[in-house]
Amino acid sequence: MTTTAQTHRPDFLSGDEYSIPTYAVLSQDGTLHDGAEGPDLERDKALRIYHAMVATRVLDERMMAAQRQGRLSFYMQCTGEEAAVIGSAAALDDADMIMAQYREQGALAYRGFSFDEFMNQLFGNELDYGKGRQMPIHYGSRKLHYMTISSPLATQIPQATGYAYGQKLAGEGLCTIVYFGEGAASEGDFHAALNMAAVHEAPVIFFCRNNGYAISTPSVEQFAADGVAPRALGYRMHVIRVDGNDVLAVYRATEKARRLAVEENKPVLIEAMTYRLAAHSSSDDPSGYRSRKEEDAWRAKDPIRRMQLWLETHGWWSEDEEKALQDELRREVLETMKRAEKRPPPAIDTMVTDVYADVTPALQHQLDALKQHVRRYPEAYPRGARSLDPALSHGDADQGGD
Amino acid sequence: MTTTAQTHRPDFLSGDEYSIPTYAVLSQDGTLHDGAEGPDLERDKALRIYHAMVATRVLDERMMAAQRQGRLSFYMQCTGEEAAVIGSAAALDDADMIMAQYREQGALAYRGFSFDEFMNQLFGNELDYGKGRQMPIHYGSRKLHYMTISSPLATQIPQATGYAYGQKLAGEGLCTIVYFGEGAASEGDFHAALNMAAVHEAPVIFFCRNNGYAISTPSVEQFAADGVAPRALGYRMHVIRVDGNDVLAVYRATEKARRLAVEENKPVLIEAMTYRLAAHSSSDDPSGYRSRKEEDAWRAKDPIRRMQLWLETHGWWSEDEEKALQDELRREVLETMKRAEKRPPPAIDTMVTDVYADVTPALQHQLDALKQHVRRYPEAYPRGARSLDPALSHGDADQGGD
Amino acid sequence: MPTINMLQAINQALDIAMAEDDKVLCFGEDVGGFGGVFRATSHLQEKYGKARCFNTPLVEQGIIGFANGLAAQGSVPVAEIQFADYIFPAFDQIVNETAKFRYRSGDLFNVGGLTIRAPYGGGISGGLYHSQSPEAYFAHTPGLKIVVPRNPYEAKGLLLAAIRDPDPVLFFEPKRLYRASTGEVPEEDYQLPLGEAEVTKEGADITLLGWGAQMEVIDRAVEMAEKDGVSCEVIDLRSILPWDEDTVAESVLKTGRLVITHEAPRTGGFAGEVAAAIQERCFLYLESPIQRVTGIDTPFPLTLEKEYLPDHLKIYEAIKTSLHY
Amino acid sequence: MPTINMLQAINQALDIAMAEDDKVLCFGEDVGGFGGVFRATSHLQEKYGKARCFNTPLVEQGIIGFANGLAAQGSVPVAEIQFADYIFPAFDQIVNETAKFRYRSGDLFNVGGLTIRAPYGGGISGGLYHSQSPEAYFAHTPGLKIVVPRNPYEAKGLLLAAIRDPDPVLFFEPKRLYRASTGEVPEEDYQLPLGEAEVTKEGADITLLGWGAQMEVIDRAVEMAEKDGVSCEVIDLRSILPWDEDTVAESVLKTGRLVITHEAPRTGGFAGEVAAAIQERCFLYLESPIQRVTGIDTPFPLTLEKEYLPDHLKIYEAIKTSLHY
Ligand SMILES: Cc1ncc(C[n+]2csc(CCOP(=O)(O)OP(=O)(O)O)c2C)c(N)n1
Ligand SMILES: Cc1ncc(C[n+]2csc(CCOP(=O)(O)OP(=O)(O)O)c2C)c(N)n1
Ligand SMILES: [Mg+2]
Ligand SMILES: [Mg+2]
Repeated sequence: MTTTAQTHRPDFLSGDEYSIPTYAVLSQDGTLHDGAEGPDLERDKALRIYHAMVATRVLDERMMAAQRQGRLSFYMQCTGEEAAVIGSAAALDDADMIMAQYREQGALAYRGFSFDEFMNQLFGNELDYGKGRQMPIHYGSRKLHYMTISSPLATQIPQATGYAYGQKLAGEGLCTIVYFGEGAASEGDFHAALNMAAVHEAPVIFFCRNNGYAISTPSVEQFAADGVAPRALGYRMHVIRVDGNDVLAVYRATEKARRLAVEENKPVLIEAMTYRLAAHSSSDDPSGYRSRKEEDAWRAKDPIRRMQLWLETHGWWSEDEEKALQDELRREVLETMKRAEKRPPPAIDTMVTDVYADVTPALQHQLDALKQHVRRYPEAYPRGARSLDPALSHGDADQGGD
Repeated sequence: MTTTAQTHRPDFLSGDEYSIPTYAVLSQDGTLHDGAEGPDLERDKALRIYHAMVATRVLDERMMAAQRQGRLSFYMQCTGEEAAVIGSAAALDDADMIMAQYREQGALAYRGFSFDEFMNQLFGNELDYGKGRQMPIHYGSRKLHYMTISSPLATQIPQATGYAYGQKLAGEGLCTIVYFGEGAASEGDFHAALNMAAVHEAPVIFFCRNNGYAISTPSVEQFAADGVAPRALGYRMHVIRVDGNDVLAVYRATEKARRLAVEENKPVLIEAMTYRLAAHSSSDDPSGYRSRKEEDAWRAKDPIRRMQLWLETHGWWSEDEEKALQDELRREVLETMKRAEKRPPPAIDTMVTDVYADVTPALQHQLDALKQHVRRYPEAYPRGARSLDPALSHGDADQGGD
Repeated sequence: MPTINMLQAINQALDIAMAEDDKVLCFGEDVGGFGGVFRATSHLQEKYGKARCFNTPLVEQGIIGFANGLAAQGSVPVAEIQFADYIFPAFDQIVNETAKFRYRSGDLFNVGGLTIRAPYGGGISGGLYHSQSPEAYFAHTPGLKIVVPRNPYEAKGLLLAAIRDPDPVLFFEPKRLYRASTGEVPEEDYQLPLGEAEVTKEGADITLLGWGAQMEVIDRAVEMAEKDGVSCEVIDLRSILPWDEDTVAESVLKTGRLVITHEAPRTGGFAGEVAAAIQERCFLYLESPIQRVTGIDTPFPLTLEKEYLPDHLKIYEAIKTSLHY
Repeated sequence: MPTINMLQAINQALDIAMAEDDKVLCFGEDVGGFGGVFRATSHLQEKYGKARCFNTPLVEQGIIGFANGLAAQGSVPVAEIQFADYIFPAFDQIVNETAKFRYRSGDLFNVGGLTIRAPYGGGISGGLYHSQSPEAYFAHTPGLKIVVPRNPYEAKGLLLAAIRDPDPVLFFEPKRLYRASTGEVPEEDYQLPLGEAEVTKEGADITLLGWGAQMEVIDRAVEMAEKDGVSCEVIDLRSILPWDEDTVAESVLKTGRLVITHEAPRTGGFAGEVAAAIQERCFLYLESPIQRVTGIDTPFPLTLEKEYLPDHLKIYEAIKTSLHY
């Protein structure tokens, strides 16, 4: 309801009256900003966060290298945004739902998705929970409450509103966090999602990773406004902007946001200011649209290094531990990659399952015809033919771990 | 670009910090509010506006009555919103493009659409520019720069951004105004349109008629925010809220908005606070969702009466003139209605024209088959059969006046 | 059994589903207190509260996005799109999301609980945007089910089945029949099968196939043809996706002739799919080409709507053409 | 004549159109300075300025809404949708607006200047959302034209024709061939006709019909079949809407057999429309059922993409089946 004051002067607002400040706690040298309050992060939790950040970085580097070697068809890195993604995930209950865009593998790593699980998806082998149907990085985990990634941008945002509304009705005290880029926030689905969340009081945290680019498009060509945060004013939604490379600020803000969402059924918008340090994806080359200098300036704000220094100030971490962790993670990545690469693809029967809850007669018919055809030309379809020969076939791809 | 200050406290904005005031000039008794500046409206223009307002009211009343009598299949009234619609249209250049939702017949009346033209569309007869293809109230006029109405809500909003961008490139100093309801502003197309307009600096005026309802849905169930105006802050767009029943405030605000749009290529959002005094449409009965009392409170703020009193304070209008105008308009409406009702429907050949610029062979074939069928059963298709008999057929429905 | 109209039958189905299962929610534009612009959701908010039956903001892509999320969470949303003509803003959420949710996740997640209701079809002087029959737009989308009832009895039984079905269902309601079609409908709970066509009349000379509001039109044509001594078999397809090829093929193998009718434009309409599949399956048994009696390839008109629609006379002529080929 | 690839041919067409007419604008996600993720719009911003070639915000419904408005105003927008899989958020703007603009206004207004370009199709390990062939979703929409080129020469000539055509055109580009397909292309301006199929190879025994990337697949199958002594006629439909029924019918009247192929799922695919129309028109001349070789009725898979695709072997088998019916 609009119950506003009257004015008798025809003055326009310029749309520029509201500059939303950026909440920051940790400076790059690992100390707190003057006047910033330290977080209530215990050592174990801090290390869990840090491990996930480093693991994500290592995974990303190795897998991008593997992609360059032709071992993997496609890859996308979280590099530079680990604090935003993992700091926020860490502030949640592990049973809260996460609906991510695609660059949030860090949240999954934090929740405990194993390298094997990552690899199985990346290689689309028979152990991939997604049964080899989606491109690399489209992870999902039911047991970790991480919704399977979908490529069409922003579709998950109104879905998150609905999911959270269902959580509210279920009364289990849980919420949903939904991640998206500042580019995806231009989609119509964004508008629908935030407005509906405000109207229907869904316990959802809208977490925008403003990393400056949508592929080649800089944020100045994405919106004229001062970021995404001011949009919250249009929905009467709680909002905060944080330094996205500052894990402590992100953690604290998300913790507070979660309280608003779960205890007061107030949806919240968080805008994390960060930077995509790597290419958009393995198909992209950023040198065509941004300067080395700009990249370097942001590389100097590396969120992992920042946290590392903070941990060191507490005596919770050392260079030796750092080296050991890195070495171990690298080795583990390589080993699991080799394992995953060698695993066979999903059986040909998986081509028609999960379209519907049950395979329809028409689909069964199409599968039968296809199998007959593959049997006629086995050498033309080595992957499909493989599972037709029972001697070669492995167990059930559906096994457990979802 | 986001270049904001830092803060070290995790304070959320509540989304409620910004209450946008309502600009008002004219009070209900026809005098100006204390401290409000009078408009620079000349007598002739004021009377042109007033005539259009009364004509719209009379047309609406008579046509709704005609619908109740079964003479017309459907109708929608502008009643209560004449000041918002006509006050804004009057502040434009007559060559500016108008893209309306459906409840803005007042703007068309102001531009000089004749009752005959209205009637031909309402009855979908052979003189209807739209060739009897759309439901009543889907007017359009090329010569009056009034885009033909389209039922799907909000689609015209991004179209207006594009149209205005084209006007800017053409460099003719024109702009586009796009009208929409506070309900339609919930659509994804709204978000797309405003963001793109801000980024691409299109000379477009987004004019939201916030009339409190979208069919039965009150605005409190449409958005949690204080109206639609605060959304402009999210796009860094100029914005003003006006008393939509105050023709002087609407006129003045739109005049200023046009200057921003045309001279500075700055898109503008105007939110006009008003009320839909009548039913949503002839298919609706508001007694199911709102109180008589609420309606009466708004009826007391009638925008036409308010302007009438203002005109009287200037000595530009009298009760006698009022009565004469009303009588004349009523008579004219009845006469033109009778004329339009009697006119035959468009020829059967119009069924396949305008699908493409030229009738395709396949469509010609379908038309030929249809005509043959209609010839076999002429009594079953009296409208179609009519134009097959050349003796009965009238001139060209395409004639002039577009 | 009480005689009720189709809206009442739909309202009963929703009422039964909501009473039985707390997880069932009904929402959409004007669906809440007002009960929907056609009143299909009348009294549900009173009975089940605002949390389970409510108005949404006016944004179809949001309604279905929200519904997808709810369904993924385990709720059973029944979302209304006010007119089928306005379902297109939600096309991406339906075609790229709803339909592919289970498959892309390897069944980790699904939106099987979702039902989308939308009034469709012409004959009500609705012009371009209150008349469309968009079933074929969705029929190209594996993962969706599409259902169209022809009368109150079917509407209630099919809607209850749709709500409980483990897959997402688009439920298109022939709005021309909302009040016009009445019939005896059991008050209690019952379901009719999805994916199964129904032979509503047996005959020997020719098969007539349709769905929804066209079934009534077929019946009128059949009445005319039978007066000429033609024995007609009539099939209501009921489910457009997955569709019951067996029942149709069986009938055509017997009659050797097939006429298919829908209101939507001919090109790309679902009759094309049926004709393509049946000519393949019944090739040697066909005595004449499969005929399609459909809307013409234009947007839906207003003044000349009668001329546009595939009415009983056009179907009757197609029957004659088929027989005298 | 220089040998270039399809992307270069498309870039040339855009360059020629923009040079010739100030009113031609190119825009879309990453289309500006970067030249598009596939680089189809390379250098156009440098040449024609930021006002005429630019990035848009990431919102497909906005891109097409904006383009509709521009076209109505008299500009000639060429809007890019980054992948055809992402055209669905714009479905309403295309199907309810673009397609119906001229008709609903009685030709007072039209968006005939609009061309929408989108890379489509599989075979690039793209999975569900970088592989779709959505032409059939649009083929049910009177008012749209739909064009699909098969090689660089066709791409340039058809795109120039599309941009200048007085009707809105959806131009689907087979992205698998962007760099893989090369050929001689005149540097100068030329157009190829919309709405006309092309017989790319004459033959007597059977007709093979496809469009876009499938033409290359058909050619491989034909090579195999001809080794068996089968004389194949090959037709590239080129325009899906309006489609050239006459050319196809003429061929089938001669050969008596037809195999149609597309990558999209079978049910509701455009092959169904063609089969339905041709069985009606060529009924007495058909020697065997019209066959469809298509994707199966599932979302587009990744790991088993090869198995999913209607490749030359499947087409070859269909030819044999048709001949030995
Ligand atoms: C609906 C849709 N349109 C376009 C794309 C292609 N696309 C993939 S990622 C991307 C850019 C996204 O930018 P942003 O949201 O800022 O996320 P970031 O990559 O920066 O994390 C685009 C255009 C898509 N996946 N979906
Ligand atoms: C896309 C779409 N969805 C739904 C409708 C049905 N509909 C017509 S008018 C209306 C309400 C519009 O409310 P508002 O925008 O506030 O305008 P008002 O009628 O109050 O002037 C609805 C839901 C439609 N025409 N288009
Ligand atoms: Mg980004
Ligand atoms: Mg309203």
